Amino acid sequence: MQLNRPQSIRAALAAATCSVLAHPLPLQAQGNGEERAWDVRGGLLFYQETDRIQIVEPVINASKTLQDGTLLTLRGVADTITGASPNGATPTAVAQTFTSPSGGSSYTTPAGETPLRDVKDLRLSLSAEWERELSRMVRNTLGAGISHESDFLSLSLSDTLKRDFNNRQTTLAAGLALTLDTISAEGGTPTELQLLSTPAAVPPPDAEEEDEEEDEEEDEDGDDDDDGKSKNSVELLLGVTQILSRHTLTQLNYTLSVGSGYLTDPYKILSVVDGVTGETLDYRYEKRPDSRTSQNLNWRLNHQFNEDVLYLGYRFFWDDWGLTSHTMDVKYRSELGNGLYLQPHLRLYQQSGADFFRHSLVEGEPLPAYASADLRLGEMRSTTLGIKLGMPLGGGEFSLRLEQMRQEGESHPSDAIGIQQHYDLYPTLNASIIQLGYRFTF
Amino acid sequence: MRRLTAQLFLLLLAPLNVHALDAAPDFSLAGFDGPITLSAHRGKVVYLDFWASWCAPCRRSFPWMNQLQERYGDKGLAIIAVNLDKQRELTNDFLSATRPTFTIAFDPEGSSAEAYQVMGMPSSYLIDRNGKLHTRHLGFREQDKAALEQQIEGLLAQ
Amino acid sequence: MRRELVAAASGDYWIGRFTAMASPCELLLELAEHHEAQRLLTIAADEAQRIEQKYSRYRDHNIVYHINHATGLPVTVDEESGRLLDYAEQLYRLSGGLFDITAGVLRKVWRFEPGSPLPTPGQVAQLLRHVGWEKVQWHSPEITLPAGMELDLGGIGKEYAVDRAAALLSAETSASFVLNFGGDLFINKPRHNGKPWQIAVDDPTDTGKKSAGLLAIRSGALATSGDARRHLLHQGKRYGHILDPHTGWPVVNAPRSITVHAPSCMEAGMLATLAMLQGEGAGEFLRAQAVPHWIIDHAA
Amino acid sequence: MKTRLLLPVTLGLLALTLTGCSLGEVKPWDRDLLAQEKMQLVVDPLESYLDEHIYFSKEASFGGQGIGGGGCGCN
Repeated sequence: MQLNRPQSIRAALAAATCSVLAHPLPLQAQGNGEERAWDVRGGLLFYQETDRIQIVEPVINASKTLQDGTLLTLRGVADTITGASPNGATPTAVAQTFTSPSGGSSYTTPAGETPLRDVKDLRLSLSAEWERELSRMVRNTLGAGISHESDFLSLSLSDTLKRDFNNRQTTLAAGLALTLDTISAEGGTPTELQLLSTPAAVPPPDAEEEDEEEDEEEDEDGDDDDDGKSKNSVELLLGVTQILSRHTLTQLNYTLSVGSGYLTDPYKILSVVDGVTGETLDYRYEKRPDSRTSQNLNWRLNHQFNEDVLYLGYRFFWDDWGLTSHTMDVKYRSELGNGLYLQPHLRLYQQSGADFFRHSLVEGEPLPAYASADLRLGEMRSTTLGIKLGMPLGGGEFSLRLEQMRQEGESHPSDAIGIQQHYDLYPTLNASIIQLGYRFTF
Repeated sequence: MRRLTAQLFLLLLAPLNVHALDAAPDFSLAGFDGPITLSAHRGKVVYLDFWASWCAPCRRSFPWMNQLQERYGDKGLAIIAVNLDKQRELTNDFLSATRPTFTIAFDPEGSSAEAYQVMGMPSSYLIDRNGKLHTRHLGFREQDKAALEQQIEGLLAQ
Repeated sequence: MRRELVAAASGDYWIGRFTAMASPCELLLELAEHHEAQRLLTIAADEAQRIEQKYSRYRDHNIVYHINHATGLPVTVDEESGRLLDYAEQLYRLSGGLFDITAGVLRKVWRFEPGSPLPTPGQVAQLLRHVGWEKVQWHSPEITLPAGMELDLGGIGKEYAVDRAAALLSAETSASFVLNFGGDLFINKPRHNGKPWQIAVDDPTDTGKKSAGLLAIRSGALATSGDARRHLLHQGKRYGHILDPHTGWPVVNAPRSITVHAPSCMEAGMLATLAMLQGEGAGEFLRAQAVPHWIIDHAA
Repeated sequence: MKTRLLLPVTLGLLALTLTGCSLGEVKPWDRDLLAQEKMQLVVDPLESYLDEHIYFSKEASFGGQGIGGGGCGCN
């Protein structure tokens, strides 16, 4: 049997072969060791206080090294807060009713109970960071963020410079950050130290001139249509990170924060009580100084023993409101093999109260310059005990963190007046923290 | 005219290059197929790289060194990448991901890094055909590639 | 799959060995380090294994199995398989129907093992009804095989695997290599000293032991078609394993073995097979194609 | 208070840097453990962020580790 046109076969075969082999090569051979582009961490936090606040907070953090070596990090947060928070008033033998400054809403607390105000808000926050090398030893990190709540808007900018010394065994850091916040309290911003019993009306602008409130008023162009108050803060950071050995790293940071503007919590009040019986006669809105200078000394140490890592941290905080605090933080990451680890955590915190913290005001006594019954400004201590589990899962890393926090103050302080002595003025707060996390790269 | 400018350019550069050329310290390190020594590469231009699996810029430098090997491998360039990991497991993962086509040597003790006074990771050294240390380079950044290639070409042309 | 890598006696290249497509396979690699050789060996062996798994007639649930068991229903194939079917179709036309991937069913009656009986003409005629690419409906990406027909890509699979694996290796290394899948091989470039690789050609009269000669190949592919390993002796007559799909019988008076040198292994393999199908006209055919070739005749 | 404490702080930082210098050198190629993610000062930025957020809203102290990042209306 003869072939058709035998001479042309070779050329036709070559063409056919070329076309069958032109099929793209399978991907398996294309690996060239390139790093994956995005490093993504997703997290979900459940924070639950017994009978108080509950927070559900999803967070996503994604970072990518760009072509020029810049590390870009983006973060998005949405947190939903619901529940109730102490409003500052002390418990009394009768039910108490509270009304917002504009009279728009009111709520009642039964006798003998710590008055709580309902809280419900959704916070959305976005931030971005660019970290780049200015030279081999110098890195710069620029950050910007925006955070929004129904009654709050925060804008921030930061810049940190880090320089390596001693063959990169030492790193010095210096940074500056600026934050601008606007508070538009629900129901209008109350006049500080104003009595709640004052007829519910927005005070005329000239009435405020009499009070010593000059600075923050400048921020309001027309305070009739927008009752926003503002505060801003400047932060400074100086830090040193030092490699101590192949296993040990330490860091000492000093931060200074100068805040000014409306630092008062518009939702917090104080009970005005009878100086002898302690019975509540009225309430006043709180007032905090319009500036606050605070400082931190923060020390950290990471030490690795045979795969396991010990993390130690200590912070000393002090400010010109008379507050000082100590925070101790210990974590121990125990490697169980195959990428599995267990990490117990202990945090101990103790703070002294602010100079102007008091449980109540006394009827008839001259008004203090500043006063707040916000328990968070009072003397207290807090203990957090937790455990975290991390494990590889589906090409990424999954983590679960469970913590229990307990915050306690002086329930029966020596300055409790009359019937106040019968009530718990600093109810212990218990909170559970559950955090789920997943991290992957693609 | 072009030649003249080229010569002038070389003359201008000459003072920087001519003196202070130390002999590159020799070493004998374990390789995949027996010991790797610098002296065995005499007559070639050697690009000596110090790296470790945990160093991110090192990882970025490997595809580039593969390109160098392809481009200059048959023109007299030898690439020796000295691994300074203490343990081999991570190194193997790194190698199977980056697939180097050049020579890998292992120095878990770091004695060669000590001899070359390595200041950071990665560090690379260009050694001319006579075994003289020519340039040292610290780190690896995309923008360094062109200059390094130019130096390699210059040494290959000598 | 066992894969071993050893240094050549001369020490200047690596030899990697593995088995795929029922053939001993080897990769000779020059001027690469051990781990690099290991990596390249893995690439070649993985590709051989991939193609074997995808196209072997002897494995279940691959694309060939699905096509052969579709009982007359259309089967949609992937792009790679589509190209191979296009290729088979072109070869069918070019060869005037001599190269036919549907001829595999004839193997049901032709057993090329020592002592096997010859089929009866009736048996062959029965099976021939299920042979003929023209009965297949191929409209890429859909193929419909009449029930009872079967596809067998064995005739191009091994050569295709060599070319594919060689392409993968070429993309990964600049070193000179020889990739040999059971006698079908590819050489990417001369050795580093500029010399060709020496390839020994099997002598079919004493297969595996005696070499019919050394071929010096600088680059390109070699493929061999022959009955060295598969033939049938019946009443003193030697039946080669190449079947003529038109008659259903082995090609008469074909050479014992034909080796062709071509740019790719698929071309070399097809030219060798087509030459074999010419029977006595094999030499003439190859001379007309003007390709380097080596024929070992049946006059042994 | 500010100025009174700034001086010891600065001196402390300086002292730490200096002691760092006098400690045995950790060679660049000996930083394998320190390069591990679990040895970073912020191992999990998400966890740090959430913790800072929680404690900022529950305590009078804030900051210390870093700066910037924006606040919330919770305190």
